[in-house]
Amino acid sequence: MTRTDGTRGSALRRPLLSLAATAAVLAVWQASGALGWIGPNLLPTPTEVLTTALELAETGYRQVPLWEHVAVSLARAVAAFLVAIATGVPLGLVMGISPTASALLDPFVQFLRPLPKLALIPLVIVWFGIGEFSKFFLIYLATFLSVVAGAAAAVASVGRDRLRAAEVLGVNRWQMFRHVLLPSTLPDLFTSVRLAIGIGWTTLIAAEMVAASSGLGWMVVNAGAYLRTDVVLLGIVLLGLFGYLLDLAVVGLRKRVVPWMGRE
Amino acid sequence: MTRTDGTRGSALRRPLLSLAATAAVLAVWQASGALGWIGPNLLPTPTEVLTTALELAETGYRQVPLWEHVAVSLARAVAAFLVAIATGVPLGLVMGISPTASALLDPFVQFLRPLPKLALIPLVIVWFGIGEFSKFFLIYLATFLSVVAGAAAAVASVGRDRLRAAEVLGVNRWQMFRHVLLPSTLPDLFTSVRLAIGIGWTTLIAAEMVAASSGLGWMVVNAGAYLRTDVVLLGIVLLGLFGYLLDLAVVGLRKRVVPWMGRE
Amino acid sequence: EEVPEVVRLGYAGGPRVWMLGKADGSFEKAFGTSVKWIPFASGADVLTLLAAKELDIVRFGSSPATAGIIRKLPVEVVAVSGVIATSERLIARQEIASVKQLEGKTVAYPANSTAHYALQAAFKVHKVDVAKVKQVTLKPAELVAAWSRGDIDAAYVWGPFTQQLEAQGGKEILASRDLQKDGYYVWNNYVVRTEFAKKYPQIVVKLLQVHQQKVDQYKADPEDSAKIIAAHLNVDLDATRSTLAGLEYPSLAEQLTPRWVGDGATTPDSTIARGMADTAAFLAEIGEVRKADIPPSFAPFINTTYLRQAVGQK
Amino acid sequence: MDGPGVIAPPHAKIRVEGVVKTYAADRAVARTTALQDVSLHLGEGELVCLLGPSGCGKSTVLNLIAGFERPEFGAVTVDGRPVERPGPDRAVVFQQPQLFPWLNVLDNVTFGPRMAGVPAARYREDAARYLRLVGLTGFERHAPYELSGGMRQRVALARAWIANPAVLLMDEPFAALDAQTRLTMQELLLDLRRATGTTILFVTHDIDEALFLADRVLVMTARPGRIKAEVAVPRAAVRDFDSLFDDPAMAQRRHDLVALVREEARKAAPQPHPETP
Amino acid sequence: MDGPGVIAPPHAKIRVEGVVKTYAADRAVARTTALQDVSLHLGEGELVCLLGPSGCGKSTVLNLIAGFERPEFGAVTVDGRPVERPGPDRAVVFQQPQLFPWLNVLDNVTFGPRMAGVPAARYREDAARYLRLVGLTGFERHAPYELSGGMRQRVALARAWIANPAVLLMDEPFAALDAQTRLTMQELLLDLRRATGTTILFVTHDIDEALFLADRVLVMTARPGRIKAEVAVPRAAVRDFDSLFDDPAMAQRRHDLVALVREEARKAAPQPHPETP
Ligand SMILES: Nc1ncnc2c1ncn2[C@@H]1O[C@H](COP(=O)(O)OP(=O)(O)OP(=O)(O)O)[C@@H](O)[C@H]1O
Ligand SMILES: Nc1ncnc2c1ncn2[C@@H]1O[C@H](COP(=O)(O)OP(=O)(O)OP(=O)(O)O)[C@@H](O)[C@H]1O
Ligand SMILES: [Mg+2]
Ligand SMILES: [Mg+2]
Repeated sequence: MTRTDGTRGSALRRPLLSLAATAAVLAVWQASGALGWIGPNLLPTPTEVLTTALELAETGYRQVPLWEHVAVSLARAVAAFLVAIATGVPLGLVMGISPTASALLDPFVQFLRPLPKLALIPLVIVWFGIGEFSKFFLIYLATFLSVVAGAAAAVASVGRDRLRAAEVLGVNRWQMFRHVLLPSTLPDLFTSVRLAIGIGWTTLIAAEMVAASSGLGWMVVNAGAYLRTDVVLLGIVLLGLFGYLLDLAVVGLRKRVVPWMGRE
Repeated sequence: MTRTDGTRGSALRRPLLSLAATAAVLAVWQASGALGWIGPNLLPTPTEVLTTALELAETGYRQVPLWEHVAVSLARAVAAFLVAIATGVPLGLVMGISPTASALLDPFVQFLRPLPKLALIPLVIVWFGIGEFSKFFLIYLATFLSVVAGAAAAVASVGRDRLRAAEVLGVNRWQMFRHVLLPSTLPDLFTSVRLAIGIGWTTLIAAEMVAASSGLGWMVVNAGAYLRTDVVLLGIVLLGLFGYLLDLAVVGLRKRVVPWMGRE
Repeated sequence: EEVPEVVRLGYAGGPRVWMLGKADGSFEKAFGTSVKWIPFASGADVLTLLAAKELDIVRFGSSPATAGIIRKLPVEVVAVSGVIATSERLIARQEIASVKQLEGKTVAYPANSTAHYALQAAFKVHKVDVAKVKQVTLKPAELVAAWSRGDIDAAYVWGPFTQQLEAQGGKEILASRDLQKDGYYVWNNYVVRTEFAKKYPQIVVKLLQVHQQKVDQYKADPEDSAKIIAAHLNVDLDATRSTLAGLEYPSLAEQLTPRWVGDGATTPDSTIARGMADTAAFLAEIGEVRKADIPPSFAPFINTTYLRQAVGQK
Repeated sequence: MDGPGVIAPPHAKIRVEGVVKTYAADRAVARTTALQDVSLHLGEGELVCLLGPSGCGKSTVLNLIAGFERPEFGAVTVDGRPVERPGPDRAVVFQQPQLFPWLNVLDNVTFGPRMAGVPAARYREDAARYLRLVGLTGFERHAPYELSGGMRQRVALARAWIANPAVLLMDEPFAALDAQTRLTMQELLLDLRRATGTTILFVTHDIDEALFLADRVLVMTARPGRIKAEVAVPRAAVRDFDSLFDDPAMAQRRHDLVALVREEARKAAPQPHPETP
Repeated sequence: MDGPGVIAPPHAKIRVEGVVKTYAADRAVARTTALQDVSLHLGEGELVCLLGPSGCGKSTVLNLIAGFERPEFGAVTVDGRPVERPGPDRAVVFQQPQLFPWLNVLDNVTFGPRMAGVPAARYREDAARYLRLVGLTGFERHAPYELSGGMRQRVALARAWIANPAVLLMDEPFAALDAQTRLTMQELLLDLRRATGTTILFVTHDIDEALFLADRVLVMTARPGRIKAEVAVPRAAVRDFDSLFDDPAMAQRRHDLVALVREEARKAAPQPHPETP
């Protein structure tokens, strides 16, 4: 049980282990391709994917440079995430503290949350057209609903006595919200945001099915239509990689923002 | 701030408020259709959806009775959820307590988690074919990865002193896991499971794109391809409804299982 | 000859004449074994299913079939199931009278579809400066939604979506048949997994024969056939009627002429082989396949043996 | 020593009258009766200590006055108005210090004034003074989880005092402190009370502490809690803890209280004489 | 009264030698030195009380022996083996009762034996006895959050005792209890010690409690903590709290200790000297 024991081993141990595990998986993958276990049409080897990456980095995919596909997707997703967090956390907390707000809004949140966003595309197009906003909105919606649900649930585990302590210090409703509930739920909120961002990033592909002509999600879907498995896999690797980096960023932020986690 | 104040108003207040809000939204929807704001081909009114529901309940959609579409999807999803929770919670907790396990597995979990499951369909078909297992696997994977991430994060907020108290009572590693960490993280785990189930249910539609011929997700996609917007909307309503019911079930379970939440 | 335990047929779920055989079980009867109908949503899915050996015979469009062959899928084309004539059309707003006038406008099409190919062909035939056209990919239902908002000015798509666009003020400016005179053909074909066909040639032959029977049945009573198919697939009857009527059905015998697939010897020069080459060139042009991957001729991937047997045994 | 059935004088600051409070136990069959017909009152500026065996309902009385809970029967009023909810007029020092882990010591202490919108210039000096008084100068920037148990409790004290409340409810506030620090805090409490006239209800287990601090000491019975006895302590201008019990009257009070509490504690703990294993 | 620089006898059960422990403060510039060169030892079966001003490092000493933390310098051994991690041979009663909220009182108390795989038949009787001894019979099925502060602490006591550990580390275990309940617990502790020969390190703020319980009393200096003095208490067969200080030698020890603690607390309280690096 070495949970909080960060001192054993060097600080490099963790990244080294992670790298080793990743390298091992890549090696098995490469070998399985080289030994012909799976045809190249279905699972190109890492070296093939790398070749494609270099090729696309130079010539672009469908007249769009590779970095631009990445940048476009990141811009869409990160904008949606930020707005989703900024709106979802307050709404979720309000639902957590007010039974009335919860009774009024919970059915919609919990109804919409598990809905496949793919199925909503026609409606979103009717309402918002086929421009950037529709793509933003789909990612936003998926992230927002999860953040709301997570934030509302987080309120329930705030200790009763802490709320009481704040009440006798004379906080008003807004202050209770901003200065007590928000920081108290921060550890849980970070977890919810991490899960929600995962969901949002997953929705990228659905969002980029809406009349896009660039972006990683679009690239994957489009290349898949022509069995360009190497491009598909490159897209998947990039999607996963940037998803992972986004998660690392959130975890890093949590360590800075919630130093008291687990030490109360 | 009436968070824990369940006594004010009658016990019926909450469901009544929820019903009223739902009724209001349905009324606006119906009116918007009746006033011709949106063409019926894009957004049929609630009464039209109801008519379709009755029709399909009698004759079925594509030779499959409506209840069977619901049952097939629920069976797929619930099976995947149960296995995902049973495997994801232990793995996540292990990653939470063991830096080594975390270093080895975290890159893969965080890489795969935000990957659009839609993009994995070709690989899943190659590995597992087009039978039920592939559909199960896609839903399982989406749910599992989120549960793992949530469980691993939950460990970090368990109080240090509680772990110490358990250690001096002589728990071994397994007991620490089973009898201390698991119950301590239960409140957080329930939140993660709720979010994860939302993700899993969202994935249903992707899963049922894999050569399915029944199921709600399949029904929505298939009807969409032939502009049966009434069937699409009925499918969406049923997807949302059962997603909501699943969530209610989990919340109900949490109230029973974690009565100490917020009262420590 | 031995018979497989089950024959796996891939179908798109839209109204097509062979659905008559799905509805009445003719294929099972003819094969003397059971049939598993495997639905797919798009040509892309078909390629995956074929690669994963989850399909034996499939009916789908010429564009994805060509893409699959370029990507070295072990499959071959055995026959044309229907030639797209008026079932796929270019619909535009009232003020747009010709294809040329699409310059400066927004046009939508479903990705990797026969309609996509036809649209590009129409641009070529009418000498449209493609750089001046804003092209967007949308799924058919989404395309209707975008139309209703006024986000797009024209769309190349199939029924029942064409009718939807017309109901909302659209007007046909071109149908796929109009491109045939310029040598651009779009069609649906039967594609088999080579391995399966080698092992069970009779199944392929019988499939083609049943196909012809169903075409005949449709031609004898189009209205009744449309009703059967609409009911079986839970789709709109009007849409079914117009889709079925919007395809041309060259008979098996006709197909053996160079006008279609040819008889083996004439295949390299056949319309279909040339059509596939054109399609391949188009795919390379838009950057979806590597030029280097395109075979010099598509004739080796068109196997007319089964067609000949199907006709000879009749 | 008076009987328990006291009628509150008209000028009482806090009145608790005929209060009954029971708790439903989640997994037990019967409800626990925490308080059974409790009546007490505190005059303006009075310091009353509440004694009683563990589990008799002292914290519950405090919770009712603070407004955290509502009685099933009876009334709780402050300044004649029924208590409906917690408010900053009634500061509370909890049995366990409830500090905010995301704030450092200084920010915890100044939480009240900051929320009330008091300008920093005005509370900064106060905060420094109270931190000095509780002996935590130099720890302003420490996080609560970097403090010892007693230090945390002293932060909670400074946080309550800085608000300068009309009523101060304290639940065993000095239990985690060593004798000397405790004495310092006790003297501090008396000084502040003298300066501000705060009405204080003080729960403690320490009879000496009660006699040193209180104007009146109330003794509760074992669960279900009722007020068993009241002991008035004549208010001296300045008390000195070391010589407190040199006064035979004080010594007598102490003797009486020890006997009273002991009797109740015996009732509560059914087996005071352990057999060895 | 001996000097502080004691060399541990060879038969010592617990040895702490030359231990230094500092903490990095998250948001403060300087590290806090909690312990500076602390040495102490406990013989087999000895009961030693640790006194010292709030924040001087008592809990830290306990944490080191329990194995929760490691010293920067110096050594901590139990039975001659260096302490590497916590273990059930060293039971701990924490400053705040760390009960498991998902278990009822009975299950909390029997947690140790259940984890050790002791058959229910064997611990059931023990549990009932300890619950009776701490006065909680009838609360077996209550949840921890349905108990008062003192009741929770008594559950923690029963939970530690039932394990029958070789070493018992107690951090102000009786602070939340009323005088009578506390006395009952103290007597219980002495009885159990007599019966089992457990070695006990007992942190307290109460000098009377220390003298009543201890074989030896150690006094720590204000932060940074060191052992300032050691007071041996002759072991009597049975002690009686009420007449303890009738013995003039005892009264003298009390007087000495009060003076010692007071001196250190004075250093700590008004103007602590936070060390700068
Ligand atoms: N939330 C609750 N649910 C059920 N019972 C409760 C609850 N809170 C308190 N009780 C019960 O009420 C009684 C009185 O509790 P209270 O905390 O007021 O005691 P106390 O006098 O403060 O004790 P201590 O000195 O140990 O802190 C106890 O028997 C306790 O079991
Ligand atoms: N986790 C920590 N991080 C930083 N400083 C700490 C930490 N734990 C303790 N300290 C510091 O170490 C010193 C000693 O703390 P400790 O808890 O041992 O005191 P104590 O003697 O038990 O006091 P008390 O009687 O108030 O419980 C304190 O000054 C405290 O600020
Ligand atoms: Mg209490
Ligand atoms: Mg301590």
